[in-house]
Amino acid sequence: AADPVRIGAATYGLQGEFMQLWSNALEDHPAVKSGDVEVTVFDGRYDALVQSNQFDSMITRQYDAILFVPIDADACVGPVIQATAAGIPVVGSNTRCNSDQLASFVGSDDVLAGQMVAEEVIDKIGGNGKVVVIEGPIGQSAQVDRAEGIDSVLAEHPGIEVLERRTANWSRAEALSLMENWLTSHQDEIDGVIAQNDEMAIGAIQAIQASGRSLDDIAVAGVDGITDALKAVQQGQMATILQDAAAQAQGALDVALARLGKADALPLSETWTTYPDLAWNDGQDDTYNIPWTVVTNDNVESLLAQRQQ
Amino acid sequence: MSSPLLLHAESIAKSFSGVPALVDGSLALRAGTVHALCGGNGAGKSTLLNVLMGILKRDAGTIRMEGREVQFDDPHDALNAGVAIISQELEPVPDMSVAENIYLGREPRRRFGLIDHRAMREQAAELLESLGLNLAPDAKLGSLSIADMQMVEIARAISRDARVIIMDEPTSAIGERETELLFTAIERLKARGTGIIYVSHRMNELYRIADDYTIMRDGAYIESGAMADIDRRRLITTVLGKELDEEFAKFNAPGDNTLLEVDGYSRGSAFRDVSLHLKSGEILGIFGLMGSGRSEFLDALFGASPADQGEARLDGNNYRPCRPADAMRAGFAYVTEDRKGSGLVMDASIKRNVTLASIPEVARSGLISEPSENRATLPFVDKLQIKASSVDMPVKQMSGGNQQKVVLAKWLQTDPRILMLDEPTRGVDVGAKREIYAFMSEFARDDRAIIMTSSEIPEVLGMSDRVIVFRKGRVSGELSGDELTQENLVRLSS
Amino acid sequence: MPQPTSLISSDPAPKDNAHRSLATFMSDYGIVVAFIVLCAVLSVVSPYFLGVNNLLNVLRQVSINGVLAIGMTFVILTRGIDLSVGSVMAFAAMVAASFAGTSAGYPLILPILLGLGAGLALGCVNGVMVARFAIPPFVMTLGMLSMARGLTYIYSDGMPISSLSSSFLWLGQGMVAGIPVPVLLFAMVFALAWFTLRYTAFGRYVYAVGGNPAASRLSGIDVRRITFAVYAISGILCGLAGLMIAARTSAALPQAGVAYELDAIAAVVIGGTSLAGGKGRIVGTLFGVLIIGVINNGLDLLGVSSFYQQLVKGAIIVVAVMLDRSRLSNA
Amino acid sequence: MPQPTSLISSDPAPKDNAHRSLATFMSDYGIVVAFIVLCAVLSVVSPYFLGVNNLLNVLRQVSINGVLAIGMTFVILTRGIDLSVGSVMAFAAMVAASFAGTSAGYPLILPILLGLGAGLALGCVNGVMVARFAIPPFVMTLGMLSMARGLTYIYSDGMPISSLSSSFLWLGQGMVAGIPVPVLLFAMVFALAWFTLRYTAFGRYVYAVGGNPAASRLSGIDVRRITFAVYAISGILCGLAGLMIAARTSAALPQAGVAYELDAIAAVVIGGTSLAGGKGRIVGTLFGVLIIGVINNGLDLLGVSSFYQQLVKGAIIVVAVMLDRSRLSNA
Ligand SMILES: Nc1ncnc2c1ncn2[C@@H]1O[C@H](COP(=O)(O)OP(=O)(O)OP(=O)(O)O)[C@@H](O)[C@H]1O
Ligand SMILES: Nc1ncnc2c1ncn2[C@@H]1O[C@H](COP(=O)(O)OP(=O)(O)OP(=O)(O)O)[C@@H](O)[C@H]1O
Ligand SMILES: [Mg+2]
Ligand SMILES: [Mg+2]
Repeated sequence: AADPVRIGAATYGLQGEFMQLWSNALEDHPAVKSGDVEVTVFDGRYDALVQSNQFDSMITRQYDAILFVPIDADACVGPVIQATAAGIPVVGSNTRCNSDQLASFVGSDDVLAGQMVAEEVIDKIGGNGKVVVIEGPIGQSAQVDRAEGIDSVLAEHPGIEVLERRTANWSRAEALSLMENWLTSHQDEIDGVIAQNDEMAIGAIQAIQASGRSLDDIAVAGVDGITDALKAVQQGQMATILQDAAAQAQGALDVALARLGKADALPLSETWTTYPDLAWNDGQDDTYNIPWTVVTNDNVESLLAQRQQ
Repeated sequence: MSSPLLLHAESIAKSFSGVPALVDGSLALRAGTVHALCGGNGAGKSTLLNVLMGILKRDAGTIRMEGREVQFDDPHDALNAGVAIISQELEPVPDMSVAENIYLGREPRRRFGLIDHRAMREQAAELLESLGLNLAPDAKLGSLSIADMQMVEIARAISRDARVIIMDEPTSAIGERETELLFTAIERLKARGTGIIYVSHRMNELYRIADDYTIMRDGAYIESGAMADIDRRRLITTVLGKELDEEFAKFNAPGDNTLLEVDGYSRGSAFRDVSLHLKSGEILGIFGLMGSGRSEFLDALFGASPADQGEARLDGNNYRPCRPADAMRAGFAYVTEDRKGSGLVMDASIKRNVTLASIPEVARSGLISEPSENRATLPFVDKLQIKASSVDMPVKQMSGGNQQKVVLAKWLQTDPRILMLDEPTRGVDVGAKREIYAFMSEFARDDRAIIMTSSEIPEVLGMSDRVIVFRKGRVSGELSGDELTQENLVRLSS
Repeated sequence: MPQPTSLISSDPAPKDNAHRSLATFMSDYGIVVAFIVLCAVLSVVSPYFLGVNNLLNVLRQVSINGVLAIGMTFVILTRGIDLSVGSVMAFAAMVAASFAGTSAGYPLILPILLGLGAGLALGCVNGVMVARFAIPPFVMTLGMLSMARGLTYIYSDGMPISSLSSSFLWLGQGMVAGIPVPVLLFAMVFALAWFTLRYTAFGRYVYAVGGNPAASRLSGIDVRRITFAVYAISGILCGLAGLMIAARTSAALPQAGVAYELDAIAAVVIGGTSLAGGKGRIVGTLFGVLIIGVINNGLDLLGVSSFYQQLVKGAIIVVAVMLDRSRLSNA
Repeated sequence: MPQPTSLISSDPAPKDNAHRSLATFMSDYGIVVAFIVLCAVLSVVSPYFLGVNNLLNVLRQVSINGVLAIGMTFVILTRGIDLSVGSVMAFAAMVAASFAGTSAGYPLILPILLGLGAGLALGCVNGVMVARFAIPPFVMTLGMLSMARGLTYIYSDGMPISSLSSSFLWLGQGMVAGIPVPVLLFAMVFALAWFTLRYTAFGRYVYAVGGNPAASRLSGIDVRRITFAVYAISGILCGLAGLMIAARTSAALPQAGVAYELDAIAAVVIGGTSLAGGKGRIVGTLFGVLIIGVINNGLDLLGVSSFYQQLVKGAIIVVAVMLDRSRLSNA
């Protein structure tokens, strides 16, 4: 057979479950399984400089295409320009990048996720009440965008009072302590917890449970749809907004292959069947917005079943 | 005495967290003289001198130089005013060369203020040469023996062209020959009008070079005068505050059976083909010039850095120590010459240091109780007259001589059979020395014995039953009985 | 008989004993004073601070860092450092969790032993390399920080392990007589460490080796063995911390414990133990741990914004240590 | 505490001179040897490694850590440590970037001076607190790590600053005579530091203060001033690194530089400088920086899976140092 197509996948960091699901999905892409495509996943260690360095290496190694999940929407511009200049198409995924040279973008809009998570909580508490917001690391694009979405919703709901707003750095352990302390200082005031990701939402849930309060009284929602969050939804403890890692990763790979013109019979992944509204258009669109899915009791079982595979 | 005193300190007081170390330190130094500052261990000599140098801040008192009151807040000020010190504790910068250590803080400069390494090396070589020292300017201080380090410190202080040089026990770590070199230099300094404050527990030295003396006891000034006006006996009595009988109390007698035999011990270039034996009840002296390999030999015998050739037999059995623990199990104890580097844990208390080498004995089923530790420590405090406010005092707060006693106590606590002493009385005052000598005699009995090295010839002659002389790492002779004379020692060692 | 010039039996400073003992207390326990000041301030500005529940929260929150900091104290006392605690903890948590699933049905002792064992094993690797091969501790444990994290990812395939059995979760979330289990574990470890350092021969050796390795070796102490042992201790305590964190967060996360080494070292150093070795106390570490915990808790209670939180936290740490050390004037 | 080594180092008696000078070379430049071995291995396993472009990449990639590590070398030589480099760098980057926007239109010199000034200012705060108030360096700079990050958030309102002018970007992305500007900056800083440590009185005093503070004070050296100065130097170099990173990533990010202190310290320690102070060389730091850079680059080139990458990276660091130090027998 011909040499496999070599794809570099530059992730912002593999520490969280979400990016792990994303890269596992890449490995499960039909073209990778068949051996036609070889992917190498890079761990960006949450550092724009590290990602930039990894681009240098990928350019040196002359990868055929790069899938890029940048840590920052602005700092990603330089590497994209360099790779494009070296003739390597860069397909963005998951996190947006403010570069017009990106070959395409297959991901989900974090601002929208922010809106959705805020709305979940606000709806549940009936449009009035007191909430706390747990944020990601200050300044990271995902934090900035989700915060923007949350803020836009909060602005429309004057009946909602934000008691506290703090970072727990995407960490379950940090959010757990933070919530324990807030439950002390606000006693029974807190009606809802808006968390920018699921890990932190779960930390909050654990603190609420440990304090002996009922999750019926406090609405919690997070973003991403990690496995533990799905289980929590199943038990009626929280709501989450599923960001489809598999669709983002595999869809991005499909688009990259399309741009390379190295495979026929595209698209190969299930992305495009899962989301029939998402038009494939031969992979030539600038942006493919994978829809967010609110995880509810109705769809959680099937999502969990998928996850078990 | 019409011209104003070069340096005049009056009623200096200093206490450490409430404990007075110095209550009334006074000293009057004339230009062109050597002034002996005398006192027992812990009398406050170093404290006074450190105050004079601006290392410690005094609580009270005045210091005048040439009639003008001065205030040194930092050694920097003292150096600028022309006061330099050879401090009691060696303070080498271990990873710098001899030349760099000597010229630290006043390096020869080239254009643009850059350091002139070549000039520095040359000047250092010249300086060492003029002092009669055989040291390579490029050698790293950390690789030198402590005697050599001491010589570097001496060279550094002397080369400063200071008007006052404070010498706090400059000779405690060096041999007779080096002491002579120092004295020659001191004579030259005197001739230039430099005033020197000199501390030493070796009385002979004081009578050789000092012009005046000041005696301190328990942190207070006792008396001062001209060296010529005080005899040895009264000096000692005044220093100690009590009468002292003969200096060397020696009443041990070597037995017949051989405890230890060493055959052809060699290690690298440090020592070669050393053979000797040690009899029960014997005090065996090892004498040699600085760097003749004595300490290295003892290190090897203790397993600290094992010999690479030769063998040793203890009670006729093979004795091959690979590390100190082996030697200790065989009944050895070893008081090294470098108490700060290899003897004491400076931050730890007296009792922790005393029990350091015998924790298994002090402990009961792995546990150590304060009382058992105190029980182990207190007898030595009395016996060796260790001066400290409590056995919980960190040893770094003790005077030098008292620290030395703690090292000795640590090893005695292990109840050894063969006690190896490398410069055992370094910095120890005459009173305590006598106690140590008496103790040595008492120790060397039955099937026990002592190997001692010392650079103090009177000590070697006074205490040894037999002396092995080292020269350049080899045994150059053995002396006993009537042959034990200063002339023979000097002849065989040089 | 020469008259004893020893001052030991007689009272050293009759003049101002009161002054002296205060000075001694301050120099020994300055950090306790700093802690009390901090608590006093917090209880004034936040009415919730002094509540029993809140104090238990603080204790529970500090217990993991506390366990790590105690191991770190042993290491630092010997002049070493252990940067790998966070990663080793994560690895141990993962190993333990993989045998603590609800479905697996192993007895509780198995994940506990395997978790402790995993920590111990990696600690022993640190110990051997530092003690036997003289790799500088900073380098070795930095390497281990990276290696243990890699092992965690490899072992877990990068995915968290959750659905842990409730008996296992008890280790992090249970209560005994109104006291959270992690707090009890921390207290036990603290008591054991305090006792070891104070009353056992091993404890003496740890101080001695850090204070002067050359003198220790010459005194017959097996410096290498002691050095090895402190890393092994740190390792097994990382294992315990791993059990605690997995049980507390109901999952073993591959990214757990990132940067925990800084908090652990900070607690030790704030507690007055010198990075130069040989000097310091486990009680100091306890208060170092508590100070960090109380600062975090207080800032949360007061609702300080994320932006100002870091600024304030850094400043308080510096001021607390300044309070502690300001008396040590002369050099 | 300086230790005359007579009893600890069992110096293996220079048998023949040739052997000895090799031993000396190895002990002085063992890290160079380790570096060469590493490069040789990499150039065999990856055909891309030795390409000019790749080598320039490596140099560009290490230049920021390099600049930080040089400042760190000064600090560590005096027995100190600077944990705040990453945060101070981020703060300086933010300050500089806020005056380097395309729209602002200030001359290039303004952001440069302000960036360097911001770094210097925080470095001076570290210096004053350590030198004047005797706060342990670890605690002070840990506090600053937190405080500087807080300042960065406050100053930037938690948002990245991008759209920087192209003249500013040149600092991170430009080339002069085929050599990337960051590499030139790093080279200049390195040369200056090397020269300073070797030929200036200040440089010697840095060593002396770390080697034996008491002796330095006795020699009339103003120990406090030297101590202050090294933190100020580290600060201004953080400022420079801040300019470089903002220009290289085309944005100042509030999260930039997290955990950079570990890499900087690692480079210094791998390079043979002792955390106990007084011993080490800037050339060693250069090779420490290069070793870390080459490992990262090599693993990326080889496409080692990220799970194994951490494991391998940790192991290589340990092995490199083992190669370097294997001759030095134990302590
Ligand atoms: N830093 C310190 N803290 C507490 N006490 C101290 C400190 N330094 C010295 N001392 C005490 O001050 C007293 C005087 O000590 P000093 O070193 O001046 O004696 P010395 O006369 O030089 O004795 P030696 O002949 O043994 O050197 C001693 O009792 C000692 O314990
Ligand atoms: N660590 C070391 N490295 C290299 N050479 C050393 C070391 N220690 C000692 N030497 C050298 O070994 C030789 C023997 O030194 P040693 O200390 O045994 O002599 P000594 O007779 O005890 O004299 P001193 O009075 O100096 O103690 C000297 O030349 C010394 O410089
Ligand atoms: Mg003295
Ligand atoms: Mg000797």
